[in-house]
Amino acid sequence: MKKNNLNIHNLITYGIVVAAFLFVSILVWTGNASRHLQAMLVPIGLNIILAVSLNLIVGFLGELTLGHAGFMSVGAYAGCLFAIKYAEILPTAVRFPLAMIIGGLVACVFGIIIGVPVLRLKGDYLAIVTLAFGEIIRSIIINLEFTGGASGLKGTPQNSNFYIVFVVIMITLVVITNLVNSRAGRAICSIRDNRIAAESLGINITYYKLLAFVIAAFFAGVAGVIYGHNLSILQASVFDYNRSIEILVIVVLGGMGSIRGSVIAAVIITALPEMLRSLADYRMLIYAVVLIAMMLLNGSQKFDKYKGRMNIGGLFTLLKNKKSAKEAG
Amino acid sequence: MALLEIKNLGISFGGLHAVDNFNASVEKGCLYGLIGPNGAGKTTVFNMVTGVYKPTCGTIHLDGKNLTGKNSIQINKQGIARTFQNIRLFSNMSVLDNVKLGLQNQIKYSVAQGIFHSRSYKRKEKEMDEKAISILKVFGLENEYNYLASNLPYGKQRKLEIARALATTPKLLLLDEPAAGMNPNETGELMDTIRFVRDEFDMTILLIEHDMKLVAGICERISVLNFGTELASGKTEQVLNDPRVITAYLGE
Amino acid sequence: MKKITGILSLVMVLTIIATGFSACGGNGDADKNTLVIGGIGPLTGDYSTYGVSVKQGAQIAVDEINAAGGVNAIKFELKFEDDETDATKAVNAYNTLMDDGMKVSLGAVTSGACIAVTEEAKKDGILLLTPSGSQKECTQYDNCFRICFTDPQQGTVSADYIADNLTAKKIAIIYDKSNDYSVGITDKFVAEAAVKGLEIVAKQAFTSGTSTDFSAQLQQVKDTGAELVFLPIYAKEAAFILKQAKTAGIAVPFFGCDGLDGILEKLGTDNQALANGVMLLTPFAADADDTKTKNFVKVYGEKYNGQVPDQFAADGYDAIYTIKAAIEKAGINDINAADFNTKIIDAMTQVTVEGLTGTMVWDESGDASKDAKAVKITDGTYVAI
Amino acid sequence: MSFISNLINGLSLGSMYALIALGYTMVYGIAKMLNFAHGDVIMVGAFTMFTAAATLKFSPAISIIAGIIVCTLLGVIIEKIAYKPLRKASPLTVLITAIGVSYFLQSLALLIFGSNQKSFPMLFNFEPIRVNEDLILKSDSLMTMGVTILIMVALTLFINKTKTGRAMLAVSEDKGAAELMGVNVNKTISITFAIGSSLAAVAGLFFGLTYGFIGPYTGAMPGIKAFVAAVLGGIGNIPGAMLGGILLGVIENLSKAYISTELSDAIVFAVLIIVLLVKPTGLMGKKINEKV
Repeated sequence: MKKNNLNIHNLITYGIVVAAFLFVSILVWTGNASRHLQAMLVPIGLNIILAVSLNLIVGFLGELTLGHAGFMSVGAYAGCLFAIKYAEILPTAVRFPLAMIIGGLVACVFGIIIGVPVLRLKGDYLAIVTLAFGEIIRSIIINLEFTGGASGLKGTPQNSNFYIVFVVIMITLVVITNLVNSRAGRAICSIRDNRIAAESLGINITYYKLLAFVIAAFFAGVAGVIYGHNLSILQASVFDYNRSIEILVIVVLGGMGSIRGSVIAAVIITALPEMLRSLADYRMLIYAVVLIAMMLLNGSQKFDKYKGRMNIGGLFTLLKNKKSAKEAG
Repeated sequence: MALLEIKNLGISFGGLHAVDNFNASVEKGCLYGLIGPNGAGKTTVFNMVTGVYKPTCGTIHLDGKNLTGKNSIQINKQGIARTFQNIRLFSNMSVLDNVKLGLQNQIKYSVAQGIFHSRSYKRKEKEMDEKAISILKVFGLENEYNYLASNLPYGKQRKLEIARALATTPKLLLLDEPAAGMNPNETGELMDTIRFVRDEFDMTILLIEHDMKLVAGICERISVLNFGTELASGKTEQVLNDPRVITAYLGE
Repeated sequence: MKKITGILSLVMVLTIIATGFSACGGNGDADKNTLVIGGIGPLTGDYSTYGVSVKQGAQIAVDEINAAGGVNAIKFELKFEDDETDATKAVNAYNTLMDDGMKVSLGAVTSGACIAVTEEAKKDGILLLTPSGSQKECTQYDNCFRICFTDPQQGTVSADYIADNLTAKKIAIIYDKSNDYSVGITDKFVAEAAVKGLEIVAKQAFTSGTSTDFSAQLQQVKDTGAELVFLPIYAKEAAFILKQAKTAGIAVPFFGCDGLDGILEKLGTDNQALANGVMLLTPFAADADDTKTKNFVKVYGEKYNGQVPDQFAADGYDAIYTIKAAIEKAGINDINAADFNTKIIDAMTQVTVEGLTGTMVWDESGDASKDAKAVKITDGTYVAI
Repeated sequence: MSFISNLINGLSLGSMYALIALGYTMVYGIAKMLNFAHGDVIMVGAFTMFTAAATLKFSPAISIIAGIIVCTLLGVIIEKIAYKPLRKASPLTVLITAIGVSYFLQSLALLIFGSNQKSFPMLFNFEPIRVNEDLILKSDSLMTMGVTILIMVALTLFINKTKTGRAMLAVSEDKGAAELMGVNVNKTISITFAIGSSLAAVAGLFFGLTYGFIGPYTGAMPGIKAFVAAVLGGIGNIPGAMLGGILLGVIENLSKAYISTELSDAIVFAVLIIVLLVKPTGLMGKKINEKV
């Protein structure tokens, strides 16, 4: 009975993504999609992958990190350097997936290198240390020759497109939701809920923390590779702490531990500043106001009762409560 | 030989001797009580036995194996499980998941099998569900399996914590004030449950409790701690009638 | 959390629908004979001053041309989008502009964003004329051209000028490690300095955005006994450096490239004395005597609240006039003609434009060849040397 | 000689970080939230003083007071509107809101003042003190250092000796218990923000005086550096913020001078990481034992 609920919940999430994908695909095929929309699809997809993977650390493991952009950057550079090297030798169908895997694995390695020492830290201290690591990585990339330094890395084949991103999103969703609903996922959540109790049950805290960290880093790395293949230039400056914060904003807005929320919030946070382009000078101001308003609506108890009545989600909750009441009765 | 052997156990925090020279020997299958006034160091003993604190001196042996200085995770794997004075459930997870976390090291499959939801994942998960439900049934919680742990009433949360500890199939179960906050009815029920657990699972239980009715009702042997030192220990009736113990509790 | 996802899903659907169909509204201007020129650059964020300058400079040129009745009955319209110096957002901006009927692109103001945009412009085959994208790859395709110097040009020319005209032999460099423009010039400068027998005694880096304190770098300059400090950086940071150099008691001359233009404006009236003796190699000086520059500075100040245009503004202005020249040269009178793109791109290599930043002609590489003027700042004015 | 100069330069940079970190750490220590907008309040303070002195031609004293008043009010208003409704929400929600406030202040300044940097009026004019040809002491830096120490001492005394200060300590320990003991939690947190923001105004003043130029994004990087300084010293700890700030400045400057200007940021962050690995709650932070 419980399993079914869970499966249905996940299927709805997958369904939303597939439906959105089909909807947009139809728009594109019928020529109704604006160029702007088409250009936004890959960045939106990337943010979905990044947010869902970061949610594993922030939402499920319950640790705050500000270094996700750092993992994205090492993945991007590793994957793109590989792709440039083998651009002529391997066909795209082999090279691109291989580049993604390489980028993901390199990010994993960094996840381990960084995770082993820092995961002893907690809360804001962990946040600042991961931020520091992200900035160190960026600083080193700028100073290296083979990464192109400040001028950026050029010549990555532009293989990214909406369809590939969709496939990777689906893989990310399935892997992360399945992980969360498995033995390892339960252990990760138990660390969030009560570390001491988890230890008392013999759960290896360090191992599971690192596991969450490394899996999240993998997907960040893959997202980096896709990012690198979407533009003809890869510059380290985009991977600064503001990028990490942007992903964190998505996760928090979507709801910590809610994968579906991350997906939806990724669309909103990526699309919002783009939609506000017509406001010209007032764009970032309005963006800031909307961001604050959304956080207040989300987090403030004052608005709770309105939320319950005024939206679809609230309706669902209401129906479900009735149903479970009936079952209990 | 006793299941749990504690010898000369002591710990000091910055010069303060929280526990000093504590000895206990808990036989297999025994229901052993640890009592004493507030601040006597009872929970500190638990924390040392379960590896939360490292003792400054003394030894702890379980079944002949030296556990002194091991961490909580290793100690649980050696067969000691516990509950906490201030309930520590995984409050955002379901009742069932709480118990399944206790089964974490009993029923295993790899991370990859979990990610791909392989056949072995499905089989093992089913096995876990069944096992967890059977444990929940002991505590009468099987109907609430899908509730969030934090939504359970207080008494049931205490029971769930015991159920979760039991799921790790320990040799020794440590209960830190299991009856705290319960009404007399619930306490009575809990006493039955503890006895049942002992008999059904062939369990050795060490418990801290302030409720003398419970202690006198189920404990076969007890130790009394006062100001970090052992005041008395032995058979329950003897100890409870010991004038030193009465003084310690009631004052002079 | 469920409640929130409810709100969010609703907004998401609206988002997609809104953006998905926004294409329908944009092309309204296309039937009129109005040429939509699209500019992209940072209008917010740390680098926003450059984007804003280009936008304002280009707008003045567009206004002038339209006031004069357009060119071959074609009116110009400038649409400018923010990219926050981010390549992804630049591509988004480019596509927004395409939805809005852009026919000629000003690329992007910063190099990284511009390079990303060249890919898109290549696919569309439209003319891309970047005012200020100075990296080599900004003009990597046949349809891409630029107004400004390339970084290597500036590095070489600066080293040559110092070696040939000045007495200083021991040179210190303070450059922006995180900025491609600055790194590009520095690399070429160092190479050329070696050829010309200049000694680089200190090469000090900083990171723009995170740096306001240059005392360590200036201390090095002082310790090494440099006779001249080369500043291949933008005026924003240079203002900080000049101010701190004075406090640190550094009296050697400073030498910069076109990025240093606008330094007087950045220093503000209180601090203009700090710029005394600063030399820079720039195609544009706001204090030049020619009527064109004077007029531009006057109009710019009137329109934009007393601001003084910098080289970015001049580049933007020149870019628009270059487009005008190309249209005239190609004899285009209908912007919707099928061969508009090929005609205007072909014309680019044939035009000669006398702009604010000098007289420019373009070759196949897309780079403008023009002369740099060496100027020295004396008592708040630029003096040609 | 140049080592001494470098060290002095590091100290002056460090005292700037320390000054900003004091406000940061104070708000964190009491209200238990990372006020990411703190750096931007500094920027607002600097721009207020700029407007008062350069545009409206007020006297320096009035300009400075205006800056402090505006920042104090701004701090209280931000707290009322953006943070107070979230008192019971997760710390992350508050963090993101603070980031939103930061964006808001930046965009607002960009709209009002434009993207060009402004030359900060010299409200005081001090000549640098020349000890000899090589050694020059910057008087504005000496001022910064003096003021920072003064503020640190004043803050410590205020928190430990006054009634309001003790109320703050109570709130920082346990909001619920403080409320039961008759402490007005909302008022106490408001006062905390008022003090923190007025400190930001002071930091804005000295930033402007020392570096001379301000822009809409002036506050962002000092904000992050001050955050680092506060964490280095043990976040929430007032003398710790001072120590962290000074150390950060000295390390940054010495690594620029003797190791590499290219990698100085990386070195500073690496030092932070090493310190935290050895002392997980910062140099002067208390070790917190979780009660089991």
